[in-house]
Amino acid sequence: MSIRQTFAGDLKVLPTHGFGVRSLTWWGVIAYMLIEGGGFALAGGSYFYLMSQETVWPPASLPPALLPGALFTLIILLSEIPNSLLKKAAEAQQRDRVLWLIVLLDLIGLVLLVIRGFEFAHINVRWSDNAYGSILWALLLLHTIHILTDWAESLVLTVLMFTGHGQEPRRFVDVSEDALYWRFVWITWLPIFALLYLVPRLV
Amino acid sequence: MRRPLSLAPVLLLLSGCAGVQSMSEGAGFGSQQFNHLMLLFLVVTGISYALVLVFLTVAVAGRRNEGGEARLRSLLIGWVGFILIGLVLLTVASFFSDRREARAGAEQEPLKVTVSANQWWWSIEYQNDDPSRIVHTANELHLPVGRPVQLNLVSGDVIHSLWIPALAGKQDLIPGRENDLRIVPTRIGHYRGQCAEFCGLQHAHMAFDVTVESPQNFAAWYAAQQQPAPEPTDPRAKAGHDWFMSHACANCHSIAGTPAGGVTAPDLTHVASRQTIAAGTLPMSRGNLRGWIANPQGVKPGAHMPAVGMTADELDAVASYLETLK
Amino acid sequence: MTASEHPDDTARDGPELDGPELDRILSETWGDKAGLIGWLTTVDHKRVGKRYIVTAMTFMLLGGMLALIMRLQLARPESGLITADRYNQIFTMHGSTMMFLFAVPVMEAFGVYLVPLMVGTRAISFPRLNAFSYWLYVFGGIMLWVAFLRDVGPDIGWFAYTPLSGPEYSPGKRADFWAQMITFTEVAALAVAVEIVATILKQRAPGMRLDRIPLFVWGMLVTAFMVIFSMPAVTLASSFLLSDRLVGTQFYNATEGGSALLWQHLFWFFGHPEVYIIFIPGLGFVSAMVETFCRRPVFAYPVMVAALVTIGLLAFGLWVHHMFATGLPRLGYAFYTAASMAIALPSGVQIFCWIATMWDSRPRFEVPMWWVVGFIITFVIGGLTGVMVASVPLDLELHDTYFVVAHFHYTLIGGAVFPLLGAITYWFPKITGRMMNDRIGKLAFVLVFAGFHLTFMTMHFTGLLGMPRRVFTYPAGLGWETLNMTSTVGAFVMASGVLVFLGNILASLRRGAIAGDNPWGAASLEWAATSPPRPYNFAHIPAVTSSTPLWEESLPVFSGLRVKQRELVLTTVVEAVPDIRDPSPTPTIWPLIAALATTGLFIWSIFSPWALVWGAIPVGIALTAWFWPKSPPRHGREPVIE
Amino acid sequence: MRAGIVFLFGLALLAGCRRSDRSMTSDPHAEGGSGGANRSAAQQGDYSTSAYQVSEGARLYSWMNCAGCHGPHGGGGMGPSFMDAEWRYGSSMSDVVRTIDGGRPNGMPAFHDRLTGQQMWQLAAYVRSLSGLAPTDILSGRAEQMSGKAPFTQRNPDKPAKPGEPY
Repeated sequence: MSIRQTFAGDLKVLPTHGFGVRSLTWWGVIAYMLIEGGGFALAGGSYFYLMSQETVWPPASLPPALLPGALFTLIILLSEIPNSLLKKAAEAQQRDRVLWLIVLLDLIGLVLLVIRGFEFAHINVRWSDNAYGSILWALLLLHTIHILTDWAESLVLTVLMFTGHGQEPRRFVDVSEDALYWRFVWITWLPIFALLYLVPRLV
Repeated sequence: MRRPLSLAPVLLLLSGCAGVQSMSEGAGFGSQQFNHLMLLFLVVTGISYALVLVFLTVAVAGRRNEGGEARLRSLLIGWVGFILIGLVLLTVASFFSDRREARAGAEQEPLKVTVSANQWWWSIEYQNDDPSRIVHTANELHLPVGRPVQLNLVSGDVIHSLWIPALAGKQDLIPGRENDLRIVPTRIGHYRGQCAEFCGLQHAHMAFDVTVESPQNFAAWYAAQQQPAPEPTDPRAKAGHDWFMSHACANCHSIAGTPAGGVTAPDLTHVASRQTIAAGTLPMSRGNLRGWIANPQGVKPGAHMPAVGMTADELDAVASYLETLK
Repeated sequence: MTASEHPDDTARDGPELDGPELDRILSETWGDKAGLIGWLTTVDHKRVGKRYIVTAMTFMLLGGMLALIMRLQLARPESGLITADRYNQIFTMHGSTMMFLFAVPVMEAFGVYLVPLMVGTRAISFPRLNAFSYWLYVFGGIMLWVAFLRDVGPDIGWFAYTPLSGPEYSPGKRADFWAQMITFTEVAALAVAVEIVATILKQRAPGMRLDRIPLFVWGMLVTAFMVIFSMPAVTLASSFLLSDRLVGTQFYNATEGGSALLWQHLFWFFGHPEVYIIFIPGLGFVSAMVETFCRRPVFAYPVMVAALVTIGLLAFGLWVHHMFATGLPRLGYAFYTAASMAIALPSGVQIFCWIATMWDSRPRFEVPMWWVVGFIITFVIGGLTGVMVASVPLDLELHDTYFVVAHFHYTLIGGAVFPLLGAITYWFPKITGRMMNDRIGKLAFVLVFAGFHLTFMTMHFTGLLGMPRRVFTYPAGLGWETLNMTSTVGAFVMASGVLVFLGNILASLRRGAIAGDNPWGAASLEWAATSPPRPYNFAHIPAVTSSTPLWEESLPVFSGLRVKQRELVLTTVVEAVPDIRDPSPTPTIWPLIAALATTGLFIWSIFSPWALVWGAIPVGIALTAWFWPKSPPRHGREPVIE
Repeated sequence: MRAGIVFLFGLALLAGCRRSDRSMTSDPHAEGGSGGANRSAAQQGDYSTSAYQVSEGARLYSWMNCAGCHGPHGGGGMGPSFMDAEWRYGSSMSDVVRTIDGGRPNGMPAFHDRLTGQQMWQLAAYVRSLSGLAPTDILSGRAEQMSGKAPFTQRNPDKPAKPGEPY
């Protein structure tokens, strides 16, 4: 006893791509931001919990050297300028502006990864020294994984944009969402920077 | 509190809920609080459950609803009101019961005992201002009736949980933390406690005996526990003493008044006076003592007591020496 | 952008292309290759959903067998049937299998299968990610069980408190396999949660406003968000444990600034929402079945949705009631007592609304409704004992005893498995096209119901008599003997009921009565599709004018989607107005290869930290190949995802 | 599906094999004499490659206060260090058991009657694992005690804090 069907409209005229909340992958990126954001928040919570266990913070070691961390933060904040331009260009589907901006961002990503190497070198504590060292390495490693995965994704997208596939509108949606995810990467860096570099000095 | 009231909850009667390790035994202030609060909870939740069953029976087999949505809505509001009142009542009751238990026997000077849990046995130390009067024992707890006891709980390895259901609630022993548990025993008798947090291979065999006795008996027991081990007179026991001191046993166990001074295993100064051995696993008897010493891995596989190779008569000598350590 | 003239792009469904001709073209577009290749490369949410359900039910049977072995060991005091080490592995595997390999996956599997059908779309939102998540989940389950059969199974309990699960007191790789299994199942569950959120928010049938979404779909949405917010906690905790055990970090080492309670906080922040993740879909099943068999929408729909959301939010605020005995400040406990008690309100309201729906209509008591009534009778007891263990003074006695074992079996089996067995009976016709046998179904219910209560009601008293949890044996003379024997007998009665249910499924697969599209006369969209649904679900995208579309006179549909390429319609979040024609990914082998690479990385990282560096390369390659377009650029053509 | 199972089965077989079995029941008959130093090769393997036996050895190392002379993690002190490859009296399992059992000149006490044979073998397995003579996958990541790292003040006297750093 299947129900009688009546035609009530035609979808033929609808567009085949959309930016922002209209795009399905945007919601996927937002959901993963919630997951990873939740993970960072809990890692931050663990940081404060471990801090409450100690009488002196940092216990028995120097806080991480300020220079690499501050340099990293400065550059990643500045990277938002080309990042916003890239997002606008992608949403305006201006292919040549997108091409050089995305290459610029890949280079910035490379520079940031090098600086991150110096941060690891000057963290002044081993992960196995104490819980302070462990949570510091965990926070820095978690964020580095995010930079690496986003950088690798941008590289793949850059190569794709240079091929013929780069003309399809859906690729511009991908670029815009990749820029959005980069914004998430540096936003989550700010509290981690505070936990790693400022809290041990202020408390 | 008279005994029958604590048995009042009908549900518990089915199991004849008395027992040395039963929560509703009511032999301690905590357990009595548990009985009263559990009774209140059973009443409130019982009423709620009855209401649900009645409503379900009517909905399944009774007359259909004529009052339409409006009647359902008013019933829903009534039901929400009932749940709210019930929850508030239970929350407040449990809060006050918790405070009453925390303040129980606050006016008396509590007996201070440090309990250190290790993988699969309890080290118990009766604190005293005069260090020479500190009593070390293991796997047993003697308490004077009516006097609160402050158990200072520390763990030597993993998380354990000290729990004497007949007296009071449990409290975990967590490495790196010092917890404390306050018990006010109210009735003389023998009870049994057991580790309640999974702690490895022999978690099931990590119990201890609790004896609540009159203050006079407790004082007598306490005095006896302070005496060092008597020198064995019987030749067989003497041979056992010599063998004990010259072999692996003295390395881990300690017996006051003898060169044996190991701290990584239970103190055996008055082992024969205890009701059970191997942390509540076997009742104390000649046969059990021999069986345990000969092959501990057979009784508690994975326990840290190794099988010390000894011939039959060495075993008999050591066992008879231990039996003199009343 | 000029519209493409290519015939593949212009062929659209509609009045002129309908019936068997349309079915042939769409089946070819949405179908899979034949045989094993098709089986390994499919991204059809129905095929992946079915195999998810079958795998999860297999793990339930395995977990159930372990439970029977435990009951045999505990039937008599001081029984020497199995050694302590083996028993510890068995109860840990029973808990871990039931919680991580059966309960969460089977609820998400039903979501994967049913949500796209119930919201009226042709595919789940990220179908390739869906296939990847299944492979990762099954490889994780196999890894744990192979380790268990190799005597390297975890022996630390399903919540693995440190320092017992730490490097010093759990030698060897047992705890590592457990912690890595968490990583497998958690990545899989998060992936499915993301798909379910995106499908429900963006792919609802035109007209399915927020107040016309079926209650089961609301349940899956709340569950998905709970998975998204709770699973990172257990990921963090198990990763910290793995690094403690492998490279010597000090997270849980009390002497070096760490804390054993950090593990408990992180784990239970996930642990309690997890049990609600397991039981909220159960509430969704009950709402769907009650609506159909009472032939009436569930009473007070907005109150039901509010109750679901409230349970979802409250679940994050009461995890410390698992830690009442750890010596945290007493005032903090009072807050958690109140929060734990408060969750009884939304549950109580939902119970009322279901019973009111039954009372306000003439319910037909088919087998699924037997399970619903069984659910109400059993779950309410579980909820009430939950109120008892929410109170600190009671919990200090009841915690870690068989009373708590009885409580969580009442809420999990009563609250989730009973509705699940009802849901299997209810949706079996839709999934397989055949009805399950009525009499065998009722027999199975009676056996499971009787066996369950015989087993677990008894455990309340075993707990009150002081029997602690997780003991591989107990001394005689404490009054526990008859109670434990009763529980063992009950366990075997319940197991026989489950076997009868399984037999009913296997028999009905071939000899069950042919079920039409809507054998129960239900109202939700999945019953508008055929039984079993075609690969493309709906010939034309259905539209919705009320919360019970199939009880209206006619079903409005929208035409105009491409038929030669995979395409579905995206609608706006609140009003579900058609917005975009979105291409849907085609079948591919890459999710399987990516899952194999990820499995290699996870298992290798149990033995060496360098796995994260070198193991990540094959995973990166597989993911790039998965994403990379497989055919030359389509200038000016309609987009596709290969 | 089948390919997945076979792949995983092989992988697990490779890793799991005998690392984790827990032969709790000691073999009393091997006691007596020189602490059971003359065990068969098979029995020796049971101890030196079993994570459980090595962890029991670690427990005995702290209980018998070996750390007093040999340092918290065998780092060396009055007694020789176990971290290096230099073994004055031989590094095979039975050599180490013989050392524990009979003691050695200038300071090593004889544990002949103070430890059972099984304990000596467990201790030997742990001591050898400290110097990397045991398969790495049976070692534990860390112990539940202090990690034995020198506090900051003594850690690197030759590297003074850089100017401008607050500490």
